[in-house]
Amino acid sequence: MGSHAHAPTAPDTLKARIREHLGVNLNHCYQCGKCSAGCPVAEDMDMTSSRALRLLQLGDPALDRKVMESEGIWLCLTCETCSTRCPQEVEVAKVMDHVRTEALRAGLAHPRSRDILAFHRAFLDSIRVTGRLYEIGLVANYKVRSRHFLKDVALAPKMYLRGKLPLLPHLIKGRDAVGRIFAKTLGKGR
Amino acid sequence: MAFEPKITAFVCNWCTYAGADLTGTSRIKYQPNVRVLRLPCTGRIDFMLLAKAFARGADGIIVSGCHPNDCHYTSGNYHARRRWMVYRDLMDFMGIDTRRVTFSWVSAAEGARWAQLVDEVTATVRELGPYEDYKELALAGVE
Amino acid sequence: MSRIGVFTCHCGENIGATVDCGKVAECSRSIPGVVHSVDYKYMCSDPGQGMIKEAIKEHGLTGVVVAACSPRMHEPTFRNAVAEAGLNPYLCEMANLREHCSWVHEKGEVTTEKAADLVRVMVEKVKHNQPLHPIRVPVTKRALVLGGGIAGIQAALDIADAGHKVVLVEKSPSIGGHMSQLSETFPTLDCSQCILTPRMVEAARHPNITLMTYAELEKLEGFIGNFKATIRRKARKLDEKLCTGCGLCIQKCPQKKIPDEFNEGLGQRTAIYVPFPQAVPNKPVIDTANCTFFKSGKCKVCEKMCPTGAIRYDQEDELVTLDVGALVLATGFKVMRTDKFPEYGYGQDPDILDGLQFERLASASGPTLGVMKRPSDGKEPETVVFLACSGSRDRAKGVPYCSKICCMYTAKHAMLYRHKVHHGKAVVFYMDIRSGGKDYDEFVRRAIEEDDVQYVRGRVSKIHREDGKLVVKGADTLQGGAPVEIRADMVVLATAVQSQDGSEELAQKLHVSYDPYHFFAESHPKLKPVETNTAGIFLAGACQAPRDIPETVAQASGAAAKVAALFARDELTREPVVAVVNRLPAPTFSYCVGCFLCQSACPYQAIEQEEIKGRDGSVLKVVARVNAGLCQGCGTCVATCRTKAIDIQGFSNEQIYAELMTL
Amino acid sequence: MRIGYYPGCSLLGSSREFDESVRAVMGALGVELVQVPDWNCCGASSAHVLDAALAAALPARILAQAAAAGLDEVLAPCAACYNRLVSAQDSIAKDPRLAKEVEEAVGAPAGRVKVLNVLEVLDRLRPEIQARIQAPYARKVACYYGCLLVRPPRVVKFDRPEDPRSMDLLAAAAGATPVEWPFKTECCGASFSVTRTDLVAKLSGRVLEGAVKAGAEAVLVACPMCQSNLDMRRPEINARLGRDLEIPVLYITQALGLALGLEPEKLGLQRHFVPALARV
Repeated sequence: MGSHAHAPTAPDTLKARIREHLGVNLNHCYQCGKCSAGCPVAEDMDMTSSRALRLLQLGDPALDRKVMESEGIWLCLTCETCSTRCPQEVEVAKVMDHVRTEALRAGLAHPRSRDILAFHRAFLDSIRVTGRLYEIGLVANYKVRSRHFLKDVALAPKMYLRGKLPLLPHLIKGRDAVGRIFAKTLGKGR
Repeated sequence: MAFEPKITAFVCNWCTYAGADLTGTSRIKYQPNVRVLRLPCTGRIDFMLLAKAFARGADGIIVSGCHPNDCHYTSGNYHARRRWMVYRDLMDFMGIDTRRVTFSWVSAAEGARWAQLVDEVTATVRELGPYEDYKELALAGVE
Repeated sequence: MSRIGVFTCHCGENIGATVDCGKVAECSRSIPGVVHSVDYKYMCSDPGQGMIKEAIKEHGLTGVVVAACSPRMHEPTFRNAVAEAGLNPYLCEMANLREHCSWVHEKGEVTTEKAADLVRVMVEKVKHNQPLHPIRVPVTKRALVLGGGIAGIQAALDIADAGHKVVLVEKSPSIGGHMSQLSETFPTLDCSQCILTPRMVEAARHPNITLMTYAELEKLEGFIGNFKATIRRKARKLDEKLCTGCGLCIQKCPQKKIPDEFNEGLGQRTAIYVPFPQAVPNKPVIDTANCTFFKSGKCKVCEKMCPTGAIRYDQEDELVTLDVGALVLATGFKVMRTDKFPEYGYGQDPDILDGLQFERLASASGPTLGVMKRPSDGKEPETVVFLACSGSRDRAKGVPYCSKICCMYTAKHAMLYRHKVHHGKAVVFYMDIRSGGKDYDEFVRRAIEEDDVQYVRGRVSKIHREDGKLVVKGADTLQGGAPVEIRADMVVLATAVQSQDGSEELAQKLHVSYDPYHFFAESHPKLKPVETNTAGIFLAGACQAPRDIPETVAQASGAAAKVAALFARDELTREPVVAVVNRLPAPTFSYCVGCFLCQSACPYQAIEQEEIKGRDGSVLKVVARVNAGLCQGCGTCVATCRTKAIDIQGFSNEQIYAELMTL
Repeated sequence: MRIGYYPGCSLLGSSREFDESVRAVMGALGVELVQVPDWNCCGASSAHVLDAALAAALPARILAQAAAAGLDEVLAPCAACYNRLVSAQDSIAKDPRLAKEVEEAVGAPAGRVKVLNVLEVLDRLRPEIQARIQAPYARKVACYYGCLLVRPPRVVKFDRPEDPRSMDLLAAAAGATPVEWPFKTECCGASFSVTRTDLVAKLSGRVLEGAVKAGAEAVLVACPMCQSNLDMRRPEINARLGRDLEIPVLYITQALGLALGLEPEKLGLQRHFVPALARV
């Protein structure tokens, strides 16, 4: 029953932006570690979700940077186990999503994230052009971006033999509508 | 000067008045437009007083007491609820704007809810504006 | 013409910070009827009260309005002061400038104006106040204690030692409560039974205490000093006077596979049973839901075996009504079951236990006689993991509060396990250790330093069975949230302490308020922890909030002291806020026309019919009359009465009307 | 029963057999599937990594198309598409600023369409299924839900987030015996199939091993990403485990199809990497 809280969080920190955009208050996290405990890839992460939340809730741009530069945030599978089991109902998965988008925009993405981003960008390129995912286009684009030219080479024929590799992309009528969606969202580069 | 509605509140001592006290001890801010009249129980409220409150220039009225089954006197709030159902139709019939009267329950533990109730009623009544046409209603009866 | 004094209080900064008290005092001076108006920093202080007393004498005041805090806080204080100055206390009213104005509005003109309004309302009311005198009511000097755990036993003993009669009602067949289920108690590790059983026997033997086990409160009527309680004594299906407690029937009963509530489902009991060996009274009870005779009409082994012929299959529940003056609620708590944990397997795995179940495993009178055997296959567990904060401090599970006792009993459990299994490994997953009592933290340090209990700071995300082991997936936040996976043989969840089942219904029966978690609400969190808002009903133990044994016993003695204070007086004075039916000289005698709508509206049956007789004895008129002893002053009758014949002192029609007319 | 149908990109390509088995089973149960006209990709796991507004706008267009075609319910068999559609609806409902941005990008409001996953629709048809069983799929099966079908619970609100039951009940209806096992909702590695195959091998390996330990003879799934990680990445899984797991991975619709007496080819069973009908 204390008096009204006065000191708002400093505006130029991830904590404040997460509060504003996602409506998630990082002060709710009391560092119980349950999200890291349940995370399937925690053992491979240099920065687990609970440690990331600790650094973020201190509202210090230097610590924000440390989180954004970590490799761990790029290993996240977005499987939502952390948000599901959080006793304080913090939407950890949403927070990690937001940290990644800001790390990208700030150009701080960890070098080891290159392949993962290459895959996502190749994926979105394919949709922007045809409206639907063209798997051959995705793999080709990914190989160019990631330089892993020999990846899964042996797999392609097996997929084709099982009729799982349509050769031609399917162009939807609303391609320009999808193009506009990309321009109005990703294109803005906020 | 912008219109500031005048709200009169008939509240029971054991629950809503105590709830309003808790709003105070919790320092939860709310609109100052309400004037609270303390009664032992909502069962004590003679609903004719509501008409008199409008006559005295109230723009909105709140009647609030214990939640059903929580009444300190067992059944006072049940009597109030029954009277309210009948009286609301009567007020409607008489042409009184029943949107200006709010019947609610606020317990001794619901400090935040009392503040929210006052703010909501104040906002609604502010939108409805000053209750001018009650005077014609009252005078119509006189001629 | 009334001569009213207005006394505006700054309450230090509490009112003064946002209300201009000087201005309020000044505005009040101009209200017709006000002859004296001052403001002061602390009106409830001795100098403040002194000012009021002098002003009454000096100005011959006929009414006092104190504009300060809530009447629910200091009305008695100021009314006593006014009485000491010779003015009837009920001519003093309070305007609530603090809780209803200064604390909840911003500083400024509007707030001060509102404060002045509130004073004007009370001044108009005081003009219509009548001098009143408290009502004297007899006190029944017998107490009713609900709940036979350590809280109820302690309260009953203290009240009985104070020389008053006590009825101790317990829902289960024996008193003892959760404490009787414990193995050893922190921080001294003395055996729970050894320190509890003597108290139980003392309670059973005490001349002033009547024990009613296997009984529940059915209904409560009346008010402080004059309660009428109806108790349902559930049929034990045997005559307690004849039964000697020899236990032959229990040995011979063929139904042996019923899950034993006392052992939290780990052991089994017969259909006719005594909860535990040291039960008080040591008289069995027939569980009619599982007894073959009651299910299929055959068997009757217990009747044949009973040497004193005490079995009564046809015995019915018995309703007993008691006149009591006070009640102590000591109904205790329950622990959250393991089935409330989806991520730990919905309570399906027998080797995942809650705290009470582990107590039974560790207890010498438990199903394994205190030997560490895991429920699934009876093997001795090599590795045991204890999870503190299981369900507590967990907003997602609807229990955001800390259950207070789990850090201590978890350290105790780990210590007991290590003492019983020397090569065993004990791991505790915790968030923060809360060990604030006397010798508490030293106790936890002993578990860590001497008994090698491994404490890992982090919560467990999932437990699943794999290759016969329980895989506990936790994390260690002190290693930056690195995952920690332990393959355990047994897991104990220190689950949340919650209110007893049915506590909401009981609270509604007693008109006692309760919090969102159905714990009973105390009258004031700091200053009245053992009282409830309903006068004459007191609180003891974990029914009010999670609490350990020392605090429970202290609170029980506190409640008992309150009861003893109440019974120290032969008569009770009660607020004169009661209804009165008006009386007039002949020929109308009263505005009451005898419709008696008020009688049906009165929840306390306080309205009687009175015949007004002429000189020749013939009945001229039958009117209503209020029995001041029973009336509680709710005023429902006043609003019901069509002819305004009945009114209530302190909140009369005139007073309410006057208040309303000032708005 | 007539219901909207959103197959999603993978059901036209790498997971064609899921689409074939859904159509076959729904056909056999008399359900008419009306494809959402000119549907676009839902953005799957790539959109929301790069931009929240894009991640909501792509599904919003699908919902708008469905609403325009008068469909009030849409079946999205792929768990990822289902999750994206429901999450987009939820975030648009909760964040007015995002809603406005998305509406501007899509050019139409997101339709008030109810999105259903394949288990929900099949659950409604359980009586018809039980009535038409011809060749019970008599095997011990481990029902694998993956993470996107039941999480996050406050948004998806389907079955239980821990130890769900709906697929188990359907498997039982098809004559199979579902086994109790602990990894029903543990993640398989999802979109890291191409970029971090080593992680997928570890996580999917753990899932398959759990199923085998629980005595399952087949794993049933309802998500194309899980199916391809558990089936197509089997060589990498076996390499990491150091032993060869032969356990087949079928879609629930394929198992149901077999139980309803439909031929394997119509259910696309021949498209699996690990022989689907092998007796383990």
